[in-house]
Amino acid sequence: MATMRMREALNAGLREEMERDETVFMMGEDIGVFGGAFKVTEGLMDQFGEARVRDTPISENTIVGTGVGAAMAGMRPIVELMTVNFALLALDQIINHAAAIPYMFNGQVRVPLVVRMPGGGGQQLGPTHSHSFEAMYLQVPGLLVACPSTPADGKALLKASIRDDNPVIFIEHETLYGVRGEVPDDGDHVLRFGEAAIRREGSDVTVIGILKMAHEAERAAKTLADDHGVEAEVIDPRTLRPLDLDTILASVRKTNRAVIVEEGWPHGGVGANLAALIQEQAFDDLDAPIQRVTGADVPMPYSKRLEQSAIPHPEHIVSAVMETMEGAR
Amino acid sequence: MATMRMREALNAGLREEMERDETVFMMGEDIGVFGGAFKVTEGLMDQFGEARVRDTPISENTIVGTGVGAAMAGMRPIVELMTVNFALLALDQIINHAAAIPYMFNGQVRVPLVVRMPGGGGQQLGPTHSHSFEAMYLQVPGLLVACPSTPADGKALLKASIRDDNPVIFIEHETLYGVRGEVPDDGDHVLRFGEAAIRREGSDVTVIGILKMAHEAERAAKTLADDHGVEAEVIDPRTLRPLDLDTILASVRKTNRAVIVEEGWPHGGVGANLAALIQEQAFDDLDAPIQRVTGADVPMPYSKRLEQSAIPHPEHIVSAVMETMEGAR
Amino acid sequence: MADDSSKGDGQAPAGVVDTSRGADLPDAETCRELLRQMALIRRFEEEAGRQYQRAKAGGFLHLAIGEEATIVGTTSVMEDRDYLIGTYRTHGHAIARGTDPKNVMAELFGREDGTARGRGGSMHIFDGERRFMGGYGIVGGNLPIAAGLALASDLKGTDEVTVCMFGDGASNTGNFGETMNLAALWSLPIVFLVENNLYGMGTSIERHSAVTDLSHKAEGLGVPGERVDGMDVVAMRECVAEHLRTAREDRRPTLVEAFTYRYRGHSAADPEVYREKEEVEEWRQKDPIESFARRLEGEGIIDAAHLDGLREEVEKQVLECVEFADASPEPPLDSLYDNLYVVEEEGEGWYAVDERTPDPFRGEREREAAEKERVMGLHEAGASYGGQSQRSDGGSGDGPADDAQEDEEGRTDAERDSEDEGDGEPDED
Amino acid sequence: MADDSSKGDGQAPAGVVDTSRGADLPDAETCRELLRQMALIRRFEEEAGRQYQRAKAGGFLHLAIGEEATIVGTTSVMEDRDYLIGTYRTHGHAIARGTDPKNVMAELFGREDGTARGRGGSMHIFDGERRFMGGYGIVGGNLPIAAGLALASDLKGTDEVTVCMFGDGASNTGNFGETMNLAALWSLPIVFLVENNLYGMGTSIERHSAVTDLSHKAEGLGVPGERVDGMDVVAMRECVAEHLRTAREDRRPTLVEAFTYRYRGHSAADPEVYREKEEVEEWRQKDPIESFARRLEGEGIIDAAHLDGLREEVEKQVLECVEFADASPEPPLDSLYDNLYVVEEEGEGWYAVDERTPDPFRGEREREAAEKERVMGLHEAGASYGGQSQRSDGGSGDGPADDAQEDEEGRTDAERDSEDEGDGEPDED
Ligand SMILES: Cc1ncc(C[n+]2csc(CCOP(=O)(O)OP(=O)(O)O)c2C)c(N)n1
Ligand SMILES: Cc1ncc(C[n+]2csc(CCOP(=O)(O)OP(=O)(O)O)c2C)c(N)n1
Ligand SMILES: [Mg+2]
Ligand SMILES: [Mg+2]
Repeated sequence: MATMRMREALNAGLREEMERDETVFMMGEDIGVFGGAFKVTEGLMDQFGEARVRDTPISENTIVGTGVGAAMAGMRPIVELMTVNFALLALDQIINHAAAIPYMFNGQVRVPLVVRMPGGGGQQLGPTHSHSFEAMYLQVPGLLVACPSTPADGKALLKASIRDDNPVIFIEHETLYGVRGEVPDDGDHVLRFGEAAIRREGSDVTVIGILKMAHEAERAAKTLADDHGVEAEVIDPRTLRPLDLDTILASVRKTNRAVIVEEGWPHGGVGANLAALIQEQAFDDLDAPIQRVTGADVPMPYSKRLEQSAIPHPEHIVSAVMETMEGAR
Repeated sequence: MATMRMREALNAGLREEMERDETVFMMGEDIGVFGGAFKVTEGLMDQFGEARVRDTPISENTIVGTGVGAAMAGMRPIVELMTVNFALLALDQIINHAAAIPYMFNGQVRVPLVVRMPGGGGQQLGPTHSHSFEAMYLQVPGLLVACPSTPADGKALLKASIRDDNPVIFIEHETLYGVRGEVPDDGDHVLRFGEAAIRREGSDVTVIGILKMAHEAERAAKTLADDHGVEAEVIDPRTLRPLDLDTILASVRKTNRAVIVEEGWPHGGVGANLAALIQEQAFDDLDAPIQRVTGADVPMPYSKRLEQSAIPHPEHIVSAVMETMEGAR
Repeated sequence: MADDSSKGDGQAPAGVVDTSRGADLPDAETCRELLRQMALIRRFEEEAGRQYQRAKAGGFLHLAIGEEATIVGTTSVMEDRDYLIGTYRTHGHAIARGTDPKNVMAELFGREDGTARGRGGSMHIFDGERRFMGGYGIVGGNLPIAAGLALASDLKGTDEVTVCMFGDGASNTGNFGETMNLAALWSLPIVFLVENNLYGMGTSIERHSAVTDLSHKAEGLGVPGERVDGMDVVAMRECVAEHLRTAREDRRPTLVEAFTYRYRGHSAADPEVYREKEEVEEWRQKDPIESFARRLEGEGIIDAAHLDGLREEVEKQVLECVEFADASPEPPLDSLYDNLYVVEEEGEGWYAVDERTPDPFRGEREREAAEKERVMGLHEAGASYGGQSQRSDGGSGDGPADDAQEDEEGRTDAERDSEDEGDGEPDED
Repeated sequence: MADDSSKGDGQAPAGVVDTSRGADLPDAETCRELLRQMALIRRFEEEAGRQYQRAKAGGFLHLAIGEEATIVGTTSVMEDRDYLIGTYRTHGHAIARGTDPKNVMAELFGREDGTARGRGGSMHIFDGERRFMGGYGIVGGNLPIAAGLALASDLKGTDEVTVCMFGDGASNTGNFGETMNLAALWSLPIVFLVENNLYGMGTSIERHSAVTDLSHKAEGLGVPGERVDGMDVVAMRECVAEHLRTAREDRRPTLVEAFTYRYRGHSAADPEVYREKEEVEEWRQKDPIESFARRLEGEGIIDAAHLDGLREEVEKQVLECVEFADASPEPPLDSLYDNLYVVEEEGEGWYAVDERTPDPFRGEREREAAEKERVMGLHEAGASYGGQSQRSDGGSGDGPADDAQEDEEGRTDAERDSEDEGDGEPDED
């Protein structure tokens, strides 16, 4: 085990897979000479050269489409889009093409493409640079969707994504790049898609959070235990497609309560999907309505105080949990 | 009241608003000389000329963006995108621009833009032409989202959309253009956003459906009453943003059961959002898990039988309702 | 339509030089093969149109009748290892690439033996083995994919070339500019080939493109071009061969503009209000098959008997395609989820809300037999709305619209059948 | 970085003719005003950079230092009724258009008196009254919007012109091709102005654009262009004036390529590994302000005393901006939802899940006072993670990352402060 930051873990994952498999290559805006907008790809052009680490023009749809084509021809492209916000320019290639092609051509061809991109707020980047769009991708059959919250998961899921034969949407969080954590040394440590992590065991309520909100959920759980005597079980689904509903349901069947935390908008989000699924499958086990804690229903404002007031914090989670617990004790 | 088809009602709505307000104009691919891919705009170029009914190149993002700009400069553009599938090319202008601009510039400017587009399957158009994307738009703060199922609602909501100062996503359904219905003659009959319609009263279960599924829900309700003695209350939300949750909750508080029907994909869809909201607000009133009936979790196949097997039909709704009723009688 | 100025003029812009290249004929055998391929594609597409009228084929049907020289001229000079990628108007492209027309017809019929087992339909033909890389319904969507195919060839160090065909209308998409720049910047081995048939759906080129000489459209983006007579199979061959060489040897992308024409409407039921009958007639005079046949006759390469034989041969072959497609079974309902994902251990941990999912991953590892049966029943109930596609009554089979509801009606098939009355294309993409 | 060939060469392509147009000076008063504006913008941006280092401004800060002649040359020949639209690098554009720099600074500080009341920030400046139409964070996103502004002017029968400014990197976006074609096809009154500063972020123009003479990039798309020396305010004026005339009178769009340079990094903490220090130095020799001042001195239009006075004047004005911005209040927390929608009767029938919504539409018409209080409490709890933005300790205030957690760290502010060490730009758009 080594301790590293998320950006280092991702960098290591990319490096190892490129060393391991010649068909792996990368494309993206400023990933080479500049080292990546968030420095995730730093040093890779030096090591692998300009043919395999390709700086691209600002042409999101075409970069992804070029990845789709190269994947169809047997390569394993990794495309970095600078943020999820710009990926809206590439949804045609992601949804109408990458996701549909294997099915619509009846499996004659595969699309082993990884599209990496960071999202999220908290850096005062304002209404064109701060949103969370996981909830759009999880809807789409044909895609896999990963959203790691720790360096270990980041590396292991990224390696799994690169080795997978399906198109993968790999979502990172801008404020997690500096997060440090233990990462297994084993170069073949990969994580399977569809396996949630139980971050903390607890018996009173299940709190589910992704990306940065997985961390906020853990913080809230600490406060809940310390200040309120409430033991929260914290689950990080890690992948949204496929989704490890079994682990979530098992927890809810034990705790009989659930709170879902995400940074995205409240309508139709990741939490809505989970809430709908949980109540369908574990209705009789629920003692209280499933609560959701989400980002505010606005384009992200620039002002630091406004922005922070629009993003969920442990206080919000604690409040939602306590509401859920009402009448429980 | 006159009887007309959906496409005629929409055509009348467009015509009346263009007559009423000189700042209203239209842009879209083949909407003029060709009369519209689905003939909704037929005759309008003849009446209003080429300046106000503008055929465009195949440039989805730019057409929408041109609408955004014209709206900011005081016009009321209506953009037709040929189908919701191609609108994936325009999501940047819709989400990063149209929806964000009024907020991000603090209300200094408005974006009274309507983006009309049809979606849905059932015509064997295969995996690039048959999907339903309502669930993406309802997520986005700053947008209004309409999805009418009857000619009367189509006309009244379209007129409301054109008069509204917010950007509106107006979703039509390809197989509903031929549907006939009564339409009020009053040229000023507009429908407010956020008012659901109760299509059928009932006491046993609330069935919520949009677009074509509003009709399928009514059919299923008839079967349920005739064959199973189950009285379903059928609700068509008509707009997804804003959403008339009050009407839905009132119904669920009466029936204690809910089934939601949509044509879109199962994960994170319209139904997931509704199910999450209903269980949050009416948990104690629910006697059974909220069921969803959705399109299959695949890109839409071309084969007629496969396609029909991937789309919800009254049988599916009846089955879901009966499952919901289990133990009720 | 607004006024006559809104109709296309169907002409090459003034000042266009001779695009026929005064090309010499290839050897006799090649000539006969070119003619055969064009005749086969023509007859295949005519028959596809008929079968569509009979509602054997569904959805949209985009025919390339009139554009055969553009297609065959191109594929006849490509190597087997080269990639071809096209649009939603590619029955001929697949056939010219060597795909058995039987499988193409079966795809139009939505059957098990279709090129994509009925999943793709007319717009999404594919034959990986013959490197025909599809068949794409999104206008302009194939351009970036072509860049990716070419990039792969380059990274692998091969000398494969990708030929990317698209329409005049597609030259206005964002993908066009983005892909041209990328291909030039990265020196990708691609021949872009714009099938300029003067219309994007119902919009004439003067009404959709500021610059109508498309061979120059990408010059500022780094991709030089050449216009060629797309009705002349020999000129096409020569021109494309040269550009293939440029791509293969000089590693430079170029843009070929084939000036051509589609005789039929954009898709099967287009009333064609946007152009004059005379214009279509004029272009028919330049018919790529007839003019080539005349030339071959003049040169003594074929005679009338050969032509009769050819006509019979393709007639027979095409009718066999119909028979084959008709006999091919419908894809089974439980294949609905096939090839959605490449999965190692099937579906482990996967969850589908959709209760028709044939496999038991409803959040539980197991689902009992009774439940499975119920689910397959629902499956069948849904599919029954698709009717028997063997029917030839033109009934709509259009799901609920099929019901005898007074306030609804199914238009697709009904209107498809009324095409003769010029009654308008109902539903276009 | 890979090797030296990956760095930009920072040169105009060989064979470029004189782009200075040998333009004559305008009248003395105009000259002095041009100089004043450029000096003000320069000093404003330098100060913005300082305030960013002090963490008074947050997010990204893109400075246009070096590009002042391009900006002021352009705006100085525009009419009040004309529209200007730009990118995320537009502090100067707004100021040149007449926006009070105080309000721009307040926006950078995220305050109530900012041009967008702190919602937009540096990347999204807007001043509707002065027809400065924004400030857009999405590269290329402003191009279609410009077409729409121009179309509106056209439909209303006015002679307003829209000037659309964007970067060399933006010329590779799909919007570029689409919008050029549309503008030419519809004869829209637009001047497209590409601020070619030779880099899109860290990628030099030779590495991102196949054709580096951008004035020709849109020719095949119907928009002819001209290259001009963007460091020469007089040449800019003359060139843009001519193209404004073309748009206003001949109703034709054109593309002006202003050849210019940004001295600073792409945004505030860019370590600039992609170019040589010498290159920056070379360009500084052509400084648009100094060279213009020297010319005016030479012509006797200004003297050293004038320059001293000007320096003092802008110094004072800019410091007042900082004072003003500092004194401006934070936007109140309950303004979070303001201007999200234009609503007649507020929110009737509206529903927000978000429990911080200040209004009582939680599916119920009413919410009791106690509940409201709880909600505002949560609101405040969240906002408190934003800290007091008056702080000047460079503390991150970066939400959870602020916590003394060993496995996490907030980088934004911390790294911002370490720019001097050339320690890498942490987080770039
Ligand atoms: C992105 C997108 N927009 C619109 C359509 C609808 N559409 C299908 S074909 C077509 C016209 C294309 O014309 P062209 O590129 O000239 O090809 P042709 O049909 O003439 O072969 C249009 C607008 C589509 N399929 N995809
Ligand atoms: C669509 C999109 N892709 C990527 C980015 C990230 N980004 C911001 S600025 C920039 C470089 C733009 O360069 P250029 O157009 O030359 O403008 P300059 O910054 O030089 O003024 C990039 C890639 C973005 N904001 N939007
Ligand atoms: Mg065409
Ligand atoms: Mg630049």
